[in-house]
Amino acid sequence: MKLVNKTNIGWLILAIATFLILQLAVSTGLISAYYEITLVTILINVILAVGLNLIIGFSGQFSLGHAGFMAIGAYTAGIISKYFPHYGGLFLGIIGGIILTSIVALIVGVPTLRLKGDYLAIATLGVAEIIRITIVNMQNVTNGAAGLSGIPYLAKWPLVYVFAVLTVLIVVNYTRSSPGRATIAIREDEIAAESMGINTTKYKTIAFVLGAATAAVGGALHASYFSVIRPGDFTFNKSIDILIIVVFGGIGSVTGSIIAAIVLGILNVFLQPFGSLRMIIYALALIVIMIFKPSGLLGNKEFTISGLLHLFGRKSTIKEEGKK
Amino acid sequence: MSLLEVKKLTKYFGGLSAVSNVNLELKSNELVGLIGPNGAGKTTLFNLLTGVYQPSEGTIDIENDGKKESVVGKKTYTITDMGFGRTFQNIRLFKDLTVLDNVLIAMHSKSKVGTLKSILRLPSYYASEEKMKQEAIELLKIFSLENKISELAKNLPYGEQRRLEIVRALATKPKVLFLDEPAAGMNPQETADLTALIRQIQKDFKMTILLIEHDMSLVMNVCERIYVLEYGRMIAHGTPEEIKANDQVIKAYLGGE
Amino acid sequence: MDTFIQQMINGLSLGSIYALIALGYTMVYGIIKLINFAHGDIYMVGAFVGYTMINSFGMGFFPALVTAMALSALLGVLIERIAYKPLRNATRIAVLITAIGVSYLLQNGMLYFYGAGVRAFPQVLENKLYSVGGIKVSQIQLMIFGTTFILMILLQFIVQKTKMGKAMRAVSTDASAAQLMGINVDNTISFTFFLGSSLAGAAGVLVGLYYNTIDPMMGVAPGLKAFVAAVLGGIGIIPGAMIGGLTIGIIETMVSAYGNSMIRDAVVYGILILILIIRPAGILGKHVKEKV
Amino acid sequence: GAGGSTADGDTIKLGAMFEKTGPVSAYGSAESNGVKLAVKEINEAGGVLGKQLEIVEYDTKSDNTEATSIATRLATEDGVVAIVGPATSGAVQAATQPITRAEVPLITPSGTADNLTVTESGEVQPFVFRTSFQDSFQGVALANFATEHLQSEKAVIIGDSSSDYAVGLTDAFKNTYEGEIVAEEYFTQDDTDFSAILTKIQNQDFDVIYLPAYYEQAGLILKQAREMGIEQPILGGDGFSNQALLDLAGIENVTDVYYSAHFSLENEDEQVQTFIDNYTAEYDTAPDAFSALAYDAVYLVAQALEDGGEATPEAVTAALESITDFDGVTGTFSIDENHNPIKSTLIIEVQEGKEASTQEIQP
Amino acid sequence: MLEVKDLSVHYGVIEAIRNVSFEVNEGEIVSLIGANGAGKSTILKAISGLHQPSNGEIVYEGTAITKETPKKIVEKGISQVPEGRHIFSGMTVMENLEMGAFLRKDKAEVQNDLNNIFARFPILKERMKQDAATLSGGEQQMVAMGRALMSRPRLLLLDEPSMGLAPILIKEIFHIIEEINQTGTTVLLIEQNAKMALKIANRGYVLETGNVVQTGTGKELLESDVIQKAYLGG
Ligand SMILES: Nc1ncnc2c1ncn2[C@@H]1O[C@H](COP(=O)(O)OP(=O)(O)OP(=O)(O)O)[C@@H](O)[C@H]1O
Ligand SMILES: Nc1ncnc2c1ncn2[C@@H]1O[C@H](COP(=O)(O)OP(=O)(O)OP(=O)(O)O)[C@@H](O)[C@H]1O
Ligand SMILES: [Mg+2]
Ligand SMILES: [Mg+2]
Repeated sequence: MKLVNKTNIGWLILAIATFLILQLAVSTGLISAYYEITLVTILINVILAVGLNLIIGFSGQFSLGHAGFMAIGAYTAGIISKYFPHYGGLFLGIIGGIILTSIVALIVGVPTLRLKGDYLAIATLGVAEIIRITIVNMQNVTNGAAGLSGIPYLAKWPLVYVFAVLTVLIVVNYTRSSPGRATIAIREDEIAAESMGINTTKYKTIAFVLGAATAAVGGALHASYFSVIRPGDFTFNKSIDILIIVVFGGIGSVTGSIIAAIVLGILNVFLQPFGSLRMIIYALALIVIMIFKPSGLLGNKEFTISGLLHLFGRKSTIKEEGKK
Repeated sequence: MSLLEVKKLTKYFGGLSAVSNVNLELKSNELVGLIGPNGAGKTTLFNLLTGVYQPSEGTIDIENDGKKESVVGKKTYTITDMGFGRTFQNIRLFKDLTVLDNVLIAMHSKSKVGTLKSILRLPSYYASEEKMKQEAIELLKIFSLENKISELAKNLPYGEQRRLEIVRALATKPKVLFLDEPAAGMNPQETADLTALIRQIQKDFKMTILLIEHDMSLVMNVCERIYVLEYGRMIAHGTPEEIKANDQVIKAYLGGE
Repeated sequence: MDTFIQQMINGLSLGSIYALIALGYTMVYGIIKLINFAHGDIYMVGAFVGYTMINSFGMGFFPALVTAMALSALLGVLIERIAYKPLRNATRIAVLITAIGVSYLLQNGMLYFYGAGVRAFPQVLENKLYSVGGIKVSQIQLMIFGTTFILMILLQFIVQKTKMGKAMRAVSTDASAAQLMGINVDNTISFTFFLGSSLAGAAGVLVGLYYNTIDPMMGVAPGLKAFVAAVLGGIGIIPGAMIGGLTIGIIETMVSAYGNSMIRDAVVYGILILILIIRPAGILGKHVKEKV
Repeated sequence: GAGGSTADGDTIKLGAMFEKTGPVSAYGSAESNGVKLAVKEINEAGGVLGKQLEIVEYDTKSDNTEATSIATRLATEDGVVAIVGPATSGAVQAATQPITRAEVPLITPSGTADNLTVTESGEVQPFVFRTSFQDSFQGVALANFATEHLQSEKAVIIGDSSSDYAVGLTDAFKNTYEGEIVAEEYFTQDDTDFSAILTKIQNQDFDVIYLPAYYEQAGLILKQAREMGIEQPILGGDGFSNQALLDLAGIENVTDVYYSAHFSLENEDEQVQTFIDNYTAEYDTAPDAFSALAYDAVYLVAQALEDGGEATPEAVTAALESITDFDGVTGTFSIDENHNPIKSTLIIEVQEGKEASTQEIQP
Repeated sequence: MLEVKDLSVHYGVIEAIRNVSFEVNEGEIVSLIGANGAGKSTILKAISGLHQPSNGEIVYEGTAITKETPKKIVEKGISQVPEGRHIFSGMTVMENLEMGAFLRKDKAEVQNDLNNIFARFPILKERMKQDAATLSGGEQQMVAMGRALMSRPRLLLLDEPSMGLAPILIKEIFHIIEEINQTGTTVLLIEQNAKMALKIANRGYVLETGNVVQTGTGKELLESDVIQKAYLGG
């Protein structure tokens, strides 16, 4: 009925247009090998951040364990695609990663999601650490601390782009649906949500598992694109990196996460030449940005095309007033 | 048989018995008041009925298709599904969401929209979404909130927030509606409007309502029967006239003129 | 049996280090509900101040300790004023990110100025070893345990009984109502940071001395452990931080001693999660159901 | 690509990528220092091929994804003739694919995993070289030393489970050691308290402790073990090779300690002494194995430039493959067909903090 | 005693009140009434220094306190019972009451006042050791009232003190307000329950969307038609 409505078409065109522009830029060499890495890093970060935003921003559950789920996805895809070094193997790996991660997320989610706030944060942090240590110890399968190398490079950037778009689509569709609203209600007021007939455990778990599954996708693509993974890539710091993107973009704003991933990706390019000073600059930037924009770039609002028009409209009126 | 039957309900908080040995009964399509001094246990009773707290002792049964079902031990959302709707003494709207979303959320559990269907955006999803929206707007119209559907709940004036709470509770399609001090913080004029509204919804929705309120102009006007709690115990029960004349109630609650 | 007792002592002394850091952590945490990720780094700065005072200024141990506490306290207050105060009305998670920023800044600032290498902390106190029937305890171990215990009692007293402590608690639950009581919210929060950071500074010097090693990243792991300990004991509960810290120390030691040291951290986190599932508000936390 | 374009400029660009911040920044920073010193010396001596060397350096934040990005940037954007770094095996692996695609050689000073230069399937990575010996060589050498010189029959392994370096050394040792391994204990990089595992092994019967670890933890373990009264000899790898080991452990505790090393501060060799003096003058601290290996890596590139006669990555790669008898501070070596240096290791015995003897073990 | 001149307060870009002026004389009970959102609570916040006004002046006993910190204002003897109670959760009833006397140094007198409050609200004595967060709504209101009295204010600002109270207690509260007033405390009272408020008030001001629209003695206002219709429910 409304499958072909204006908004959907608008976003579809935007997604395809972006792809074509990127394609053009890559084929003309405008995006060199180096900027392609930046592009892919941004796209993977989009996948990871949007997934984490679903957990933190929409269901309101404070998870610090995203890196753990990412690791499961990365290792599953890495191992399987080393066995079957072709696209079939990669997809098998991604699907395997999603399934495995979802199972783990379900097992840990059901008992821990009744914890509140920072207690949940600690529990999820613990889960991620347990996952990582398990990987270190499964020497035969995962090659332990030395990690896997020589993973076939199959996830070329267009594939990563497609997955990023799919992830965003799934998360946005979910959040803008009745179950999604139920999930958001839990964030707003758990007791009231329950009194409205919402099975809070169920929807918290759905958001958690869905978020974890997207982390697995991000991890799998990471493994395939970079060819090398080690347990050390999936520490607490990685979870923090993703959390920073989510908060920086605006908690509960999918477009915010996308923009933040892009901004931070580009910032990184600019900061690289600063050597060891760069982390100092980055830290200062983080502090200053949060002080001046504590709710993130977009707050909990979404960037919309109509909103953009509105913004320009308003700006021009301000100008006119200024003239008077 | 009555719609709701509460027997020997007791709740301890540590050594304090906030509700003790309470019996209460609601029939279909009744409007009943629950009054009592501050701290008497009225809100606690609501919390027990809706599964927010678990009773220490006693039974709570609801009639469902001619069968008696116990709600004790059930989760709040199950109890809501079984037909108990409520509002909160301290307003608990989803503050950062729009008025419409507040109502839609309350309709979710009865709408049975699946997660997968929503993600895949099948055509049937759009149909059910549209239907829910229409229903929600219908409800909001009754409370004259239809012009505010895209306002954030927190930006509504106090009185409208109270009304939205009631709409939200109604959206869960309850058999019994528990209202906890709906007129608190309203001025006499607003209270009078609310009184009319409560009467109307009870008539239109053929609903059973249990009402906690300290504003006697509201309680005495709309309630057919009134229960009085004091120190967790039911000290009186009767028509508004009987209650107004009850010495014990006057002494503990109403105060002499 | 002897080994068991020795391991118990090992666990207690490791745990009391976690506890020592966790005390300041949990207090700040309890008052302004901020996971102050920079706490571990203030601890690191404290250690470096102590190091510099002894090495470059030839101070004795106690003057160095006091200087480290004072400078750390000052640093804590400064951080609060500059980085956290503008975010009083922001979401907790936004402040958390700022705290991470401060943490990165301290780490990398020290890295920049002091270099990344480890330094040996000057061994200014003679470390006597007491040995009773084959069981060994060192003087510094006793000192750390004692300090932790005394500080816990002192902090608990300050927070529960003194006027400042009551002001701190009032600010933590409702800052605007606290203002109506005549409490200066800014000063109270600054005081909280002053106290918490001075404890971190003391911990830095003591632990630096005990393990004889300091480096700019030394705060990261204990900071995280202290956070875990604070949560495990019950957020904001001062004796909880002590119990949480000791619990983690003992579990870690026991897993290494009687299990597999390879999976030590996994077991620690596993037990932690189990404890939280059984006691969702931490060991000492009361799971108060919100009054509806 | 843009790789070879520097030949026309007035300087020759040399890429450097190190872990200068983050968890392993101590090693990366030391290597960065070694590189800078070498380049300074070379330039003061007139440069290479008549041109000055220019370092283009980035920090990998101890993050492997960042390493990929930076390796690509150096190889494709900055037009360097060769890259020196990074310090850890993981980062080297992360950098391998981009530099291979861009065909720019990379010389890692301390990436020791066996599979860096030769893949698991036995193919040589055409553009990856190193100046350090590999884990297997060192582990084997240490295992043999334990049996032959220490006459040990029962060993305890205390390893760093979070570092692949330690894992590599452990594996090689376990595969070679002829005696019995009575216990294996592990810690992680963040640990400072080792009392639990030390108390545990104290009651066991063994005659050597094999300690594959970096000096930060090794120093603390030495201290804690000796203070606890564990007196058996302790055997470690080149990770011990830093002055800080003595400071951390306390001189009296570094007794009966043996470790394999690339170079010794006591080495009388003039070249080594000059290096030590210059390094100390520049950075106010004695060099360690990391800085020495990185220093050699730069001189290796310089020699390859001279040998190849052309400042292009192709020429440098080709020249690197055929370098023989390179005379560095970490020994004289040639590069073999697997891109590894053929060099001997020194096993240094330390008593009371002093080098008591050194022994050279040939590969 | 208190003079509010041309007060305007903004929340961001929203103007909550505009050019409001009124005064409270020593010993009076003055009542502010007005519909929801009229800006009554905002005025109290401005007086207590919790929210800086964008324009206008607040003069207390001859000196301007417009820019003073809340602490200074409390020290000068102005105390507030805020809307929505704002009791300190996690602290016992007793500790909450003690917080009211935060700035006082006269320990014996404080103890005395504490006893007076327990005498007024006996239920609080029973709940002395209970976490104030778990009190019923009405009990919390009593704590908030008691807490404000513990500072021995000279000017007491009350924001809807009867909200959520049982009828008998409402009477009691108004009785207490009168009593407090008689013992020398000046009272500025905000109430939805305009009828009762105006009954005990010497004077009253009617606020409508940020403006004072009517003023007079309590009695005059009670009898005025407009007021009858709009605020007293006919
Ligand atoms: N979670 C709890 N823990 C401890 N005591 C509680 C808890 N909830 C309620 N109480 C106590 O139970 C008693 C009844 O409280 P309740 O909120 O039910 O009163 P109420 O009748 O609704 O009063 P009001 O009219 O003032 O809202 C009060 O004395 C309160 O202190
Ligand atoms: N913190 C705030 N941020 C933005 N707007 C606010 C804030 N507080 C109050 N307002 C707005 O200022 C106006 C006046 O609010 P105020 O609370 O002073 O009204 P009131 O007369 O006390 O109403 P009530 O009878 O509901 O207590 C209202 O429109 C309200 O929405
Ligand atoms: Mg109540
Ligand atoms: Mg108000």
